[in-house]
Amino acid sequence: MLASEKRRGTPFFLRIATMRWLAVLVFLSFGTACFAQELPQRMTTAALPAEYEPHWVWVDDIAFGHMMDGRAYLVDADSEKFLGTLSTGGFFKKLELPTNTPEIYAAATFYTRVNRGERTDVVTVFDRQTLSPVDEIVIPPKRMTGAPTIAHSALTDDQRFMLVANLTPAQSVSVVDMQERKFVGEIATPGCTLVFPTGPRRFMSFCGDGSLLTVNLDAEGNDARQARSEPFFDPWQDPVSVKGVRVNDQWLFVSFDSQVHAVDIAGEEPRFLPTWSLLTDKDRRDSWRTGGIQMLAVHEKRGLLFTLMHRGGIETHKDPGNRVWVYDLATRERIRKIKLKGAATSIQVTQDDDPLLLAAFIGMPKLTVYDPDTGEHLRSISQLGSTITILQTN
Amino acid sequence: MLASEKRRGTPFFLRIATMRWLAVLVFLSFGTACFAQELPQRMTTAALPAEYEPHWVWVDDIAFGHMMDGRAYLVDADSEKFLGTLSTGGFFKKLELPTNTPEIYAAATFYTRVNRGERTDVVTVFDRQTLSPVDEIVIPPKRMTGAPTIAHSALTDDQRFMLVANLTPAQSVSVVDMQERKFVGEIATPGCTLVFPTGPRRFMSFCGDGSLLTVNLDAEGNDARQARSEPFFDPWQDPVSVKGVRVNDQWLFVSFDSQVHAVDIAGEEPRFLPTWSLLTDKDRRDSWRTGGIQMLAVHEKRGLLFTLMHRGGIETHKDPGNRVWVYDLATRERIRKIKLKGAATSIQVTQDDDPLLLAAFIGMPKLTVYDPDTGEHLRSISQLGSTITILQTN
Amino acid sequence: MKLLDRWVETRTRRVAQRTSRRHFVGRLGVLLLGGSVLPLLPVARATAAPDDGLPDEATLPGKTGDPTNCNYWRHCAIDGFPCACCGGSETACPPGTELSAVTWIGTCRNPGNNKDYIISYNDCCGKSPCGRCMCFRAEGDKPVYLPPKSNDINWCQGTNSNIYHCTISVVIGEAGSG
Amino acid sequence: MKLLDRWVETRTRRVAQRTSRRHFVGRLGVLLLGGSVLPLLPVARATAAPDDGLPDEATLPGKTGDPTNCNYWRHCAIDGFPCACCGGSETACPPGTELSAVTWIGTCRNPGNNKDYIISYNDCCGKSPCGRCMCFRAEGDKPVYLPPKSNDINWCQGTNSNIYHCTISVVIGEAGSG
Repeated sequence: MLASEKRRGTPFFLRIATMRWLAVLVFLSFGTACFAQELPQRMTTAALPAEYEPHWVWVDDIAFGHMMDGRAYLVDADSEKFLGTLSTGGFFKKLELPTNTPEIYAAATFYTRVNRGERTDVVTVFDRQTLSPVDEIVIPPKRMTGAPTIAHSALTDDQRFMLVANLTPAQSVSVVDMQERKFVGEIATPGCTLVFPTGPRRFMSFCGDGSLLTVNLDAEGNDARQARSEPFFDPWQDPVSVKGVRVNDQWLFVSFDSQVHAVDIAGEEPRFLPTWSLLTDKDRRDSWRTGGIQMLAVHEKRGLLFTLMHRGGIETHKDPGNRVWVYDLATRERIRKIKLKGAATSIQVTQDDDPLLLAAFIGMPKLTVYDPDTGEHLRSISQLGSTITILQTN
Repeated sequence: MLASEKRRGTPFFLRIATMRWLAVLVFLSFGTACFAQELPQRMTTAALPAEYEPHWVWVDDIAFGHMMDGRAYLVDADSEKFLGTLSTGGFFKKLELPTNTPEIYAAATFYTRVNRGERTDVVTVFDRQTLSPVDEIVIPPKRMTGAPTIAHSALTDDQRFMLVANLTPAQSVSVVDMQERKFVGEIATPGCTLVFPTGPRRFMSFCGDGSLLTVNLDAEGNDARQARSEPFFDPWQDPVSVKGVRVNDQWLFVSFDSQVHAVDIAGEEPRFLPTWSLLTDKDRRDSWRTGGIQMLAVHEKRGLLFTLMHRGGIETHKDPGNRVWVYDLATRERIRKIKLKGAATSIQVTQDDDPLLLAAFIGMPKLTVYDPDTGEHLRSISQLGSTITILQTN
Repeated sequence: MKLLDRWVETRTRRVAQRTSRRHFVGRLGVLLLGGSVLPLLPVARATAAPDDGLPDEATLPGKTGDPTNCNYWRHCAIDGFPCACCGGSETACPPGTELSAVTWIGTCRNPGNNKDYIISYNDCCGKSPCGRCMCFRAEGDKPVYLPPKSNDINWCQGTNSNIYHCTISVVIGEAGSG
Repeated sequence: MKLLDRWVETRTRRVAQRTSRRHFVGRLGVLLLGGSVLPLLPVARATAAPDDGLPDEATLPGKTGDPTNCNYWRHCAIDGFPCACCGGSETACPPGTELSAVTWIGTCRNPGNNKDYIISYNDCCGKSPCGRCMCFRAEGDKPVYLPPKSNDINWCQGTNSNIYHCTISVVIGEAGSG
């Protein structure tokens, strides 16, 4: 169908935009209307609907070779259509995708001379329909940089405050009020790092002794109360990876030895559920292990956990994998093994009733799409920048 | 030899630097001397000699996919050693390499938010030994951007003034006094573009009617006198490419039909020498043609012209070639045909008595090195960024 | 040279106008959100004509009717990324990019009726280069001293940002009719 | 946790000092031209020892003695570009880059004497990433909540620019001696 759509001259997604959501199409006219008849073809600028399709995916590109020019690509994992680009800026990690406002947020770092000069860190607000930057909030030039995770920044569950992890190497969190469009303040989190939202006005950070720091914000976004848990693992024995995934009121993390640590965040204090292993004894003998950049994904409604697997020693805990194993979170049973078409460092699953499994390898500018039920490779979307890291669905 | 040099732990070029030119090695010490004995290995920062080897080549990378992060790489075409990087900035075209001061100049464009915000154009002054930026001069934000040529900027022959071509699309030239480190002014060159130095305080630009505009600067770098030549070719009939090369008191240009136009610049006004063809009748029947980004090179002392050739119609005048033909400029005879190992869009020749022929293809981050006398492929230096354009020797 | 002179003159005036506009809207945080009014390219105006005669693109042979393909008939002088691969189409800039006001002009033959058409290659600007479907065709391309005929020039000019993202290929009239 | 606490405390103090220094020298045009005085990394100081015992690198097997190769023995926990491929060496930053003061620490076995050594992986900063000889090894690497043991952190910190260019691998002592 796409091919025939294409031939009629108007791209599929543009027609969707106009027909289904009556989205704004920004027409750049030629000065005055009287030129219109002289110019048979109008030049326009495309726009997107306020509500995205569930199979539209943000593909985050840190542009490792040119890290001050990060980008995110919006692609339709069904039609393979490339929908648009966000130029997100330096040291790009991930987008924040609020559901209560047609906006997208991204923290970024800029220098007056690209790689040198004066540093400025900002949160940029993009319009979800036009993909244009519409506002920015300057934050302290302290953002934590390096390999991206989903926890380098976050929105509180009420979507009011954006949290940005800092490391200078002193550890802290910048709080930005996205409603008032202002920087609220910096919360010191000594010995603890990254931001995992755990409630309307609450987040937690990972500490070096294997504990979690919970920070409660007041109505204005200030640090109201901090509480530190008991250590729930030994970081020198079997470190828990920070590359976790949230499923409802739990955060799931996996240790280097593929032990699942589930943290219940329903209450004021995190509760640590009994650990369980992704591996059988035979898996362990065969050296199976989780690895990658974004190595866990969940389908919330179905209660499924997807893990990116490879074989290797402890020092391969960040290596790509070409297997995805699927677990039923209720029974903790492995229900499926999927063989990917190639190595992947990131996996993601769309959250709709007819989900897609998505995979990407940082060394290959391509998104691959699978059926999560059968493991069948459905399609690939290529020419996506240079170094794909986090995959984000709506 | 290189291999054994390498194994001793100190890179070849560093040892050259210390032994042969007594170059400065900038040692970053550890606070106080008393730590030295505790730390067996000193961490240092390498530096280069004030005078470069004749086979050291600057490889300019416009970083087309991330064009605000241009770079230049210094490589030793003998040892294959990578010597250093300049982060030159946005819309990078080429370096200026004065011989009277150990500095390197590059014009660049910056935005406050990488791809958006406020634009600032500058000439950056780099130190030739440390490759650090040591100064910058702000110029009007009007630099001509697009596919690079050697004529997007230039130094006057006395090396005092740097000239930067502007296109907004109004055409002009920015003059920068590199001795006083200040922007002098902008010279309007309506209908004429690019800057080709033709004397101590003189340059010429190509005009749309096939003529040349000569601009004479006064002692302060201001526009003292302009003179426009008669048209010397018909740009609608057989356009002359601006991708010329200078040999002593001549600028050599080649038309789309491979006619050589030599412009004598010894006098106040350019003198147009009789044209001659690179092609025989048979070559023409076989559709041989010059093409590429930097498609001409000369060895001045030997009086040799090197041209990058391929087969194709007039619309292929920018296509890569895999042949280099060598002409004796005194006799206008073709004396050699060299078959390259692959496609090239840029060629260059070192100017010493034992020259090397250099080639690069914009689609492949690699510099290939040939013997210009035998055509023998000597070596390749790979992993050089993304989109190599101009090759510059000293 | 009349055409060229007029082109340069008009551009010079326009850039002067733009400069103050940039200072007004160009700073980040007050970026314009569409609705720009762009003046007509004089070259385009001179040759503009209705395109009633354009054959249905679905009937064109091979890939000459597919704007995501470099062989698309209107791409005959493109040097860059077709916006149809970047979130736009052959006539639409991708979301969040700004249409350049000035442009270069090519002449391409429509394989459906074998007529030549004037194509305006307008760059879409302000985001890092799209990087998809790189096309390198130079039919009728001239050196940079003939700017309106040169694809070696970054045509992101008169825009809030001069960063090149992709190019659209718009039919502005039949060749020879202007 | 004593080691980590001390590390964090020291860094915090240092960053406060650095902030004013950055404001003094960090603007373009007054970039520092070498001669920086960097404080010693406490982790390094604690374990530092003379390297008289280091075997001649020329005698090491395979590529374990070649700092431009990812199998170089000191690169066992590197995640990035070895400076030896970028115009520097295993102990020298390339020209024009700035040595990071803070760092991560690995432990690598020298195949010449089978002894373990503490390696400091200092990043060289301030130029666009080198992009050559990408190495991805993570022996002993820990998550980012243990910063001095993590190569997932951009260690271009306390420098005038935080852009990562490449990494040197410097022996700072025998393991277990500190």
